[in-house]
Amino acid sequence: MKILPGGVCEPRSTMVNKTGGWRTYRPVFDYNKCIKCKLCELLCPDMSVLPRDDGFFEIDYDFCKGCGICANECPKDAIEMVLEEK
Amino acid sequence: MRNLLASGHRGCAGCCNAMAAKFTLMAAGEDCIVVSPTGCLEVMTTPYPESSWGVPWIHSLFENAAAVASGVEAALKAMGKAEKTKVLVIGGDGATIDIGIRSISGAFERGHDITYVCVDNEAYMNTGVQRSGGTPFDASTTTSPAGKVSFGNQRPKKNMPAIIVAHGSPYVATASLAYPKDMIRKIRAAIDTKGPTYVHVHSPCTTGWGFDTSKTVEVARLAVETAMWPMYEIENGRVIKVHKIKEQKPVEDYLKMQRRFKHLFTMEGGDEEIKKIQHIADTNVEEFGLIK
Amino acid sequence: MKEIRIHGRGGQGSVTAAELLAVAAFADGRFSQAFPAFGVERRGAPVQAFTRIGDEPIRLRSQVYEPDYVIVQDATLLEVVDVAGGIKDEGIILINTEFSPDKLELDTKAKIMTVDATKVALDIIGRPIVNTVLLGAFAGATGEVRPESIENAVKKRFPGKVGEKNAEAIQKAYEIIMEAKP
Amino acid sequence: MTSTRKLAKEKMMVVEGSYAVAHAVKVCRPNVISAYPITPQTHIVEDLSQFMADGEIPNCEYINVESEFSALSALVGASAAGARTYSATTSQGLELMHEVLFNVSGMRLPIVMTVANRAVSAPINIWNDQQDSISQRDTGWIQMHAEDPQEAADMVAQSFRIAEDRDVLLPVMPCMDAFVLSHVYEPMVLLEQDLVDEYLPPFEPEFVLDPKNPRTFGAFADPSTYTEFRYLQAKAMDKALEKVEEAANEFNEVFGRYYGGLIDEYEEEDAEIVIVAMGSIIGTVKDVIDKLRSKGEKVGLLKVRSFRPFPIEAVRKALKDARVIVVLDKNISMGLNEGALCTEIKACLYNTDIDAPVIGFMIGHGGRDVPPSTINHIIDQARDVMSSGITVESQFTDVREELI
Repeated sequence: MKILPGGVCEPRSTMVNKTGGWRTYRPVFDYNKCIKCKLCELLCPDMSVLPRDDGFFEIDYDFCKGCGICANECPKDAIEMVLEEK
Repeated sequence: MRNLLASGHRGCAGCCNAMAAKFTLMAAGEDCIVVSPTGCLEVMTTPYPESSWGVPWIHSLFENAAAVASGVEAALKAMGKAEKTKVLVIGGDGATIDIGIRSISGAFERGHDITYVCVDNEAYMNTGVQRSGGTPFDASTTTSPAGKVSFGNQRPKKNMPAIIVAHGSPYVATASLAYPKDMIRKIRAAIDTKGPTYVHVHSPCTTGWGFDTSKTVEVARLAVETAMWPMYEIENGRVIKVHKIKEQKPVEDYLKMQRRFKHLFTMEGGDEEIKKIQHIADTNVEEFGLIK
Repeated sequence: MKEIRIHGRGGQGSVTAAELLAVAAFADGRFSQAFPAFGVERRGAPVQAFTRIGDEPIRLRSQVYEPDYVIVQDATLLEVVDVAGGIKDEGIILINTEFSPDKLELDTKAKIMTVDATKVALDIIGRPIVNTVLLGAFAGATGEVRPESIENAVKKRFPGKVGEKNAEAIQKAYEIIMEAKP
Repeated sequence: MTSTRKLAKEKMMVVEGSYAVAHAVKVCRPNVISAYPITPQTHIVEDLSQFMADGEIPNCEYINVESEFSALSALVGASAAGARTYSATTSQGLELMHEVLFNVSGMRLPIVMTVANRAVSAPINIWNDQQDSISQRDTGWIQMHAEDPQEAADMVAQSFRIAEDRDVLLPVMPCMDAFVLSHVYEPMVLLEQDLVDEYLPPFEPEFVLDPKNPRTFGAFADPSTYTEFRYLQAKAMDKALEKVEEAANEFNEVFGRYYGGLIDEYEEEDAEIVIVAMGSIIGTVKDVIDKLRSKGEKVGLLKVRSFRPFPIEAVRKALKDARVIVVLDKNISMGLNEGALCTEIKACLYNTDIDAPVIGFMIGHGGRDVPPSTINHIIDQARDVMSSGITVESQFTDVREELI
């Protein structure tokens, strides 16, 4: 790294910082219950609910901090928070 | 839509600021420039040399974001880029309601074409939950703690949207993280309105308010459902739209979820205080006609 | 180098007079400098302005203590301000008044000259604006600037009819002084 | 080289110092000007707003802000967005900007802001001294002092050149003494647009706020990088030393006027007594020196033009043969009880072979006039030091004992 004048940063460069390690509980989808409403994707504060080609979603465990908002807000209880096994 | 706020930021799990910034950028799109004052959002998204921002973004100081934004807007105008690129501020309640109010007042009086989004989590969270002008009545913070002879913050929340309305802003709205689509629509409306516009977003903070990280949206929703946080839109000084509540919930439902109000349920006389808070909610109902 | 001090009241255009004098002197091929006594005086209060005229570029930036010439825009100032203060013995004090110099009691060795600039201004311009008129008299009294240069400076500053009238008044005041000169 | 001016009288006209500065700003083609009124800087921004009202500054926005704090803050945003930016202030206004001053230099934004040097309250006083800008010396701004209004105007163009140089990228504060220079009328050359266009290239910063290349400005630096940020800022100041000289030399080539680069010297070569000073006092000192020289007295002048970066090497070279060094300061560092320039001069002579005594005189506080007699009196004391050594290292001048 070389410091640029004034400390200018490149966009979206926090992607190098894998915050998945912060997690205590991990969200796990039950695709049988999921209705693809996209609420989990919308509400995720860590942008770690990623759409799949089939319309379902998956968790980006590199970044998910395990806050549980997705599970709490899921209208179909399709997301379960499971204790991380370290 | 590509997320214009990237993962890897250092916000707490369940962070309201990250959600607010994400929704704001969903409304604004790529062709904008964002100014942020000092605060949680700034610190957690830009630890040098990293940045979470996918749009051009600048931080200068705590109290000058609106002035910086007015300079950005003026520069775009002078250099012929103003028509398409939108200038936004995303700042916290301390930076907006307290220390930055002079520069906001100036920028709004001058009529710059900017949209200011206040992410109001009702205290100085970046420095450890100190009281701000946005802290509600009876909330316990580290500088307005509840104690043997105090129920916490003894002043009502400063009515910042009304102050902005008094500046002649053509569009002022209140929004909540619990209603992201409504919030995105309002921010888009603000951006599309020429002149200085303002959206004040109620943003529960898991750390500062003391609730589980999974409850950010739930607490936000309860604030609306109890009428603690009225949602409305004001165009050119007139209320044009109000978010109606089907059935007003008692404020206890909202208060009991949060550590900052815990003393109201344990201290003698707390029930009287809760009545006062209920009165605040009921006044909101009356003032804005919140009940269907 | 010659130093000029102009006394007036706030609103009488003392600073403008100092500036126009500097403009005229420069037009004559000399160097000049004009500045106000920097104060917080409001309209009506006694004020001063200064001009320096020399043959070399002027570097000195202190105030004027021993003027060669003094211009007094308003004889009522004689009661409240020591207009002769510091003036060189061989200096000239030019005062706007209807009275002749011998009627004025001023403790100075400097020469006193008077001109009824207010009357000239009222007769020609129609308003009692004396700052420019006095510069015409100053040109006559001191020979430091040409009256034409004063007139040109004033006409440039106040284009159109106002400037023309002023120029006429300047010429008149110049003539009055030249006639009064021994 | 000592200051030289081709006196092109046909190009000169009698204008106010503030007007000459405002005109210089205009021909530098600024994109954003912000202004908050404060005496005695007001004439500059009033003249600029008249230029705007008359449509004489193309591609420019003029922001009437609600405070000096916002005046400079607005320029932070504008400069980061790629605009050439200008403001002017003084005294309380400058002090109100204190926090923003650090921010601007840390963000390496090449803002130019004229300071009409004025005393600082309390007691409130609108007149000239240099306490205001001197008190901002550690904010990371290049700080230059003009001796007359022509230099103050010319310094605006030089400031943009220095500030925007990619090896520098630091804000510049061209300083002019309040009233003494800002409100004086004298014959001056108004900067010619074609020559300025030749002298000052357009502002083309490498990094700008641009949605097509969405970079982040003003990130948060923790202890792992903050030191390096400060180091690079210091290096840029070092680089500015040569750029200040370069800007002055090239200005001379294009316009035929030179006032010194980092410093200027006057009758200095064989001088036994060297007066060191900044700002509008220079002219009066030169007049005094001419009189003394005509009597055969070896008195000279070292004009410090660039106070930041401080020209240590140039000062050492200029003072190497002096027998007494006399520093004039229109400011005071309370508690040290001497002026900042005096402290700097002493500091830069330490660890050298120069062991001439340095004496400091604090003059002209809050507009107290400095006539030639005061300078003569100071030189009398310097002669005493030459013959019998220092008794007082630093002192006030012209204190009215009867009031104390």
